[in-house]
Amino acid sequence: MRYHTPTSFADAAAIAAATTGTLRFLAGGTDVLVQMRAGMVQPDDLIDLKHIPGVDRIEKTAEGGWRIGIAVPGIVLGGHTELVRDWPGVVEGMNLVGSTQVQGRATLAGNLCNGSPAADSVPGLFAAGAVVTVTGPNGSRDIPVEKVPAGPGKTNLAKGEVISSITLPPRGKNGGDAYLRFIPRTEMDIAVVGCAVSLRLDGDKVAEARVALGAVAPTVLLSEACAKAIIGTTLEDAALVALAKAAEGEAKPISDKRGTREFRIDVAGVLARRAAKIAYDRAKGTSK
Amino acid sequence: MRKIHVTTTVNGDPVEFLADPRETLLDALRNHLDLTGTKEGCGTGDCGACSVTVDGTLVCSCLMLAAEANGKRVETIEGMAKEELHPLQRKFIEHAALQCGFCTPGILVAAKALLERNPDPTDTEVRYWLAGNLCRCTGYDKIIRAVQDAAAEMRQEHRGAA
Amino acid sequence: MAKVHLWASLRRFADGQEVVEVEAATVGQMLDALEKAHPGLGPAIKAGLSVAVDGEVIANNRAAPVKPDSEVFLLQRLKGG
Amino acid sequence: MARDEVKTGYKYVGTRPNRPDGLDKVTGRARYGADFSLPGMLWAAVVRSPHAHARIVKIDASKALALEGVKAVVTRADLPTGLEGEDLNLQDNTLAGEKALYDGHAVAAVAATSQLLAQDAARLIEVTYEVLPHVTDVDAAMAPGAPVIRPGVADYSVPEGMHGNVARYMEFGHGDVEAGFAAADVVREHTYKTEATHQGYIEPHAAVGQLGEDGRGEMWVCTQGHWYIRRMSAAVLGIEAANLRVTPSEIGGGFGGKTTIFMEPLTLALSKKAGGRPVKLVMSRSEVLRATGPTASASMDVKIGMKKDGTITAGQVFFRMQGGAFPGMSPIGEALPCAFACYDIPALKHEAVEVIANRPKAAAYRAPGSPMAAFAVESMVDELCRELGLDPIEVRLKNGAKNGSKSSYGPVYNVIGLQETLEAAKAHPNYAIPLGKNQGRGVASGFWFNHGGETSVSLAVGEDGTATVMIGTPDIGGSRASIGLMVAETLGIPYEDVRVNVVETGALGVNEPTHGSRATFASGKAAVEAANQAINEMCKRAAAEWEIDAEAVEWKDGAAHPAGPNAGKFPPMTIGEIGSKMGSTGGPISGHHEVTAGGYGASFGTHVVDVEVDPETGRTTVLRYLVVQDAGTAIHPAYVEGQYQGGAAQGIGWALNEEYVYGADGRLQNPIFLDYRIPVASDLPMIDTVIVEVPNPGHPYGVRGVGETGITPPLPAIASAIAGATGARIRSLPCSPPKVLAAIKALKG
Repeated sequence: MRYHTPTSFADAAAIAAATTGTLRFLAGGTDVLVQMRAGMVQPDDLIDLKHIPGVDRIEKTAEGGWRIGIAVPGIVLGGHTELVRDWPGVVEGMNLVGSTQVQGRATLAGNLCNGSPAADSVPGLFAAGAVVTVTGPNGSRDIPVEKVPAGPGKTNLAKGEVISSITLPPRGKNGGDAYLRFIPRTEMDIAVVGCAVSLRLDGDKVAEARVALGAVAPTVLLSEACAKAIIGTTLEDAALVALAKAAEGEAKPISDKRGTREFRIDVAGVLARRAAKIAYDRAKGTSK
Repeated sequence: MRKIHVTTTVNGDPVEFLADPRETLLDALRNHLDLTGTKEGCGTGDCGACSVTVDGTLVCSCLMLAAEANGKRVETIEGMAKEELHPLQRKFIEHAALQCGFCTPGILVAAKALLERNPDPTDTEVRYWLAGNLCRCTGYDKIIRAVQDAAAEMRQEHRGAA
Repeated sequence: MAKVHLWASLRRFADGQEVVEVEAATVGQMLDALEKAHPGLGPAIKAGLSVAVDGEVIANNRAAPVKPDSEVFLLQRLKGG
Repeated sequence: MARDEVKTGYKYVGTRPNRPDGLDKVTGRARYGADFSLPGMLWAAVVRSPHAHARIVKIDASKALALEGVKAVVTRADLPTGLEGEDLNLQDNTLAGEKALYDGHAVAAVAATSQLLAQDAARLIEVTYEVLPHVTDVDAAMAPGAPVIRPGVADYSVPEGMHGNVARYMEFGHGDVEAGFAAADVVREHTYKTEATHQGYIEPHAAVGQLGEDGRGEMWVCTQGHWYIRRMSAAVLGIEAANLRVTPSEIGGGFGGKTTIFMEPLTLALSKKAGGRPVKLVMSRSEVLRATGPTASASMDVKIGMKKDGTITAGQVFFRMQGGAFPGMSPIGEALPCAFACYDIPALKHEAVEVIANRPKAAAYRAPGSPMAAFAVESMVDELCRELGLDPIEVRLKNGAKNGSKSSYGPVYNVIGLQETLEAAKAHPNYAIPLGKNQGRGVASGFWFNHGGETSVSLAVGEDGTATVMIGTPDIGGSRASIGLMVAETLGIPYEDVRVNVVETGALGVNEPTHGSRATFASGKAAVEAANQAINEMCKRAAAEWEIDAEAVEWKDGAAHPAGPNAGKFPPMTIGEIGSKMGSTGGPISGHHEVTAGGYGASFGTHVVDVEVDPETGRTTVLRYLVVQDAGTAIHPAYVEGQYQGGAAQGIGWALNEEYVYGADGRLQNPIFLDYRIPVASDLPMIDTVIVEVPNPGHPYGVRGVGETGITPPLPAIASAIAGATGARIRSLPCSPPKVLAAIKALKG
């Protein structure tokens, strides 16, 4: 295995484009090293992105959003007061990935590129409408985050392409987001179901909403049906019932060692309701 | 396979070694530096027995390549006691917070990192911070008590010093 | 004579008897006498047995004493974790 | 030194001093299995079957051996033939013969100059398999048409006409069960299932072995019993046990799983092939989960009759247990006698079969068999209590075994403490705390026989008046401390003046492992005898010095005293004075004791747990947990509490989330701590403990052994608490959220 430490994304993309064998990028490493250890992947080339200047930074964009470097670990996201104030749901999703130790290494970009439908940080990014900057041999382009995952373990990035930053839009006024997941223990499990809700209020009414479901389909799902169920409502009981029904309808999960199909469908509805209420309260400013 | 020359600091000592690019920091600590106090329980970041700090951040050394440690500051269980035992180490013995002792180095390193960030944690905060450190012997009860007793003593000392 | 209680699925090797009386001063003598009287019990004894003599479980000690009025129960060889 | 409230008036027994190995274990200095290395050492890796059942057609290691730095490959062809019985089972499990019998079964091993190189080489060993039909579930293995995994495996006990996968059969009981059921007001009958779990010690198996051309070898290994490792490894390799010296490392947990061999002999076989270079082999976690440990899975029919006043009139069980692809490994012989051990019931019938399936060779796990049996029987007792509106502790007090009760497995109990644990649980404040919405309380009792076994201990008096004790039972949870306390008490010298060392096979007679809750009981008992022998000798030396009869000398407070009015007036002669002069008074003073220790006393416990269940997700939170258990005498109460808490935590894991999940392909789906979900710190509350002390008359300090009983009650107690919280009874462990939610939904219709 060749271990590369490029100092620019252009160099990283060039190295990646030139490889012929198995290639992996290394950001936090919390997935790649596990796969290597298990013998699932024996990379010929490993490109460590952490030597590229700026990858460990969180910056406010000119528009008032946040640009997050690809090597910013969960523990740093969680410690960033302003970011947490704007996007608590995104951060809490990331902070649910693994243990305290894993939080010292794991990154949003890595969690996204691992391509797991159960990735805890991804529904929050979907709901937030995050934009991903991708750098390849022919330069950089911005794509909506929901265009990245292609299926379990797969992304839509082309050969030689690498995520170079993730940008969250400006939160603006009267907005709130939340992420909830279901796991059998209190910590350390992969999500059996996850749900993120981001919404904006106009008075007591939901004016805008984005709802994302995790672990109920081959990729994280952005659900328009769920969003529709609560837009224009005050999240009264009927709206919550409609939201749960919509989430159950959107969920197309499999049965596996972590949960049955039926269970995942039920819990998708439960989590959608619960996450929406938290997001609503946050938008109202009645909870953190 | 070409090896990588790694220069780093472990428990304050400058060290260098040659690592296979696939070797983890845990492998390097144990097999190149003879620091076997850091344990491997799973190799997948699920048990925390390999906990160390790198530039002050708590990590699983099994989830980091040895090559990534180049130029970093690594702290392991072997560096925890200075002239005297760290209060956590002493309280773990006094409270019988270890049975087999295999998870103990990782838990001590993790608990120390917690108390440096939060000198007065609640039991729940201690439990969630240590959720990535599996212990199969104790049921965690005596571990939580030992961490809290050490924290109380450290707060007392801190006040005494101030 | 010590009374040796056989577990139910052993009885078919001892002419259906539930209790076999044997002359023995030790667990070893008791097992030898049992096998002599009922050769069909040989495989069970060879596979390893624990016994309880007057309430005390003896995992594996042929020298343990058996009294003339002892009540003995045969048990499968016990393992511990 | 803080003293606990004990009735005995001991000076050291019952105190909580620091354990002697504590310092090494908090500083990282303690050396565990993987922490040994030797000059010139090679590393090994194992090739494992990816199939649940397959004929091994061909093994081609040529590509691996062609790698520079690869020194040896071993396959079954390198092991001797002609083994029988359990030795053959052990050999079959060390390396597969004609067939691989489970996913993860070792097929070949390779040694190379580095761990990575050995792993690379293992990937290059090409094994050709012919896949065979498999079965992994215990009930499926008993179904008509199930593939017969090991034809001819049944032993003498199996009657004609049983399924070809049945390896052993057992039946016992007493009284007339049909009459008993007829006399009951309510008779209920259900099937309960428990899935296999793993001991889950955090330290993977590890060994360094060295074996020369002369057939002499050494091994450094993490194990609960190094004499077992020696005997079993020698048998598998066809070498003389006496030529093998085995040194136990510190051990990172065992719980029964490290009482036998798995890959250890491979280090020796590879070493011999590599010209005697030492070979180190450390299992990965997935190897540990796929190929070591687990306990049996069980399917259990239970029928119990109860009168309206709570009197149990009869009980009947039929257990089916699979312990993997090897006969003799399921704990039917323990599960059956444990099933009703907590009760005094006039009519009982027990039956069990051991079933062969394509799973790893089961190993002992903390009170083997007892947790499953308790889940079945204690769950059903709770169901009857709820149906009849009876208090579960009162029903157990009414039917529970007492001194003089005839046990469910035959013999009469002499001195036992079940009733005392029930009374203490009833009186505990936890039992009176009001429950909220979605909350429930579960109660269950549990039992373990405890064990004595082959034990050899020696003790040497030091010239400075200290004592060094050599024991052969590895210290897993503080037994050095408890044995040190008993020796200090016996010799009358400070605890700090007693050193307890766990020594290698060359330094003592044979010892059984630290298993069956026997270390503090049996090594302790032998250490006390060894100390008494040294005391006798010290009294003789004092008598000679004083020129009086040895019988006229008595030992107290660490010194020889003239006893009685005729002995003369001499100032006491301390152990330090005797020790400093022993070279000139007859030579070194030591004591030793060898025994197959009897006199062990059964241990009973009662647990009370409160849970809250999320009715929308089926997730269970343990709110509070109480363990009450009879220790006999708690030598070091902190480590007794630790055993209670640790046992409870393992039982909670088994009840809620731990399980072996096999796919349709017969492969283990969750061989990783991410998905084999043992409790983490945030899952558990503080675990309250009450140590009941009904001293065991068979031990000089009344010890019963405390390690195992604690894992038994949590399985039924948790399921019963969930039933209380939701109305839904889970009869198949684990009570995982999908199962609980489905049961809640089924209730709602």
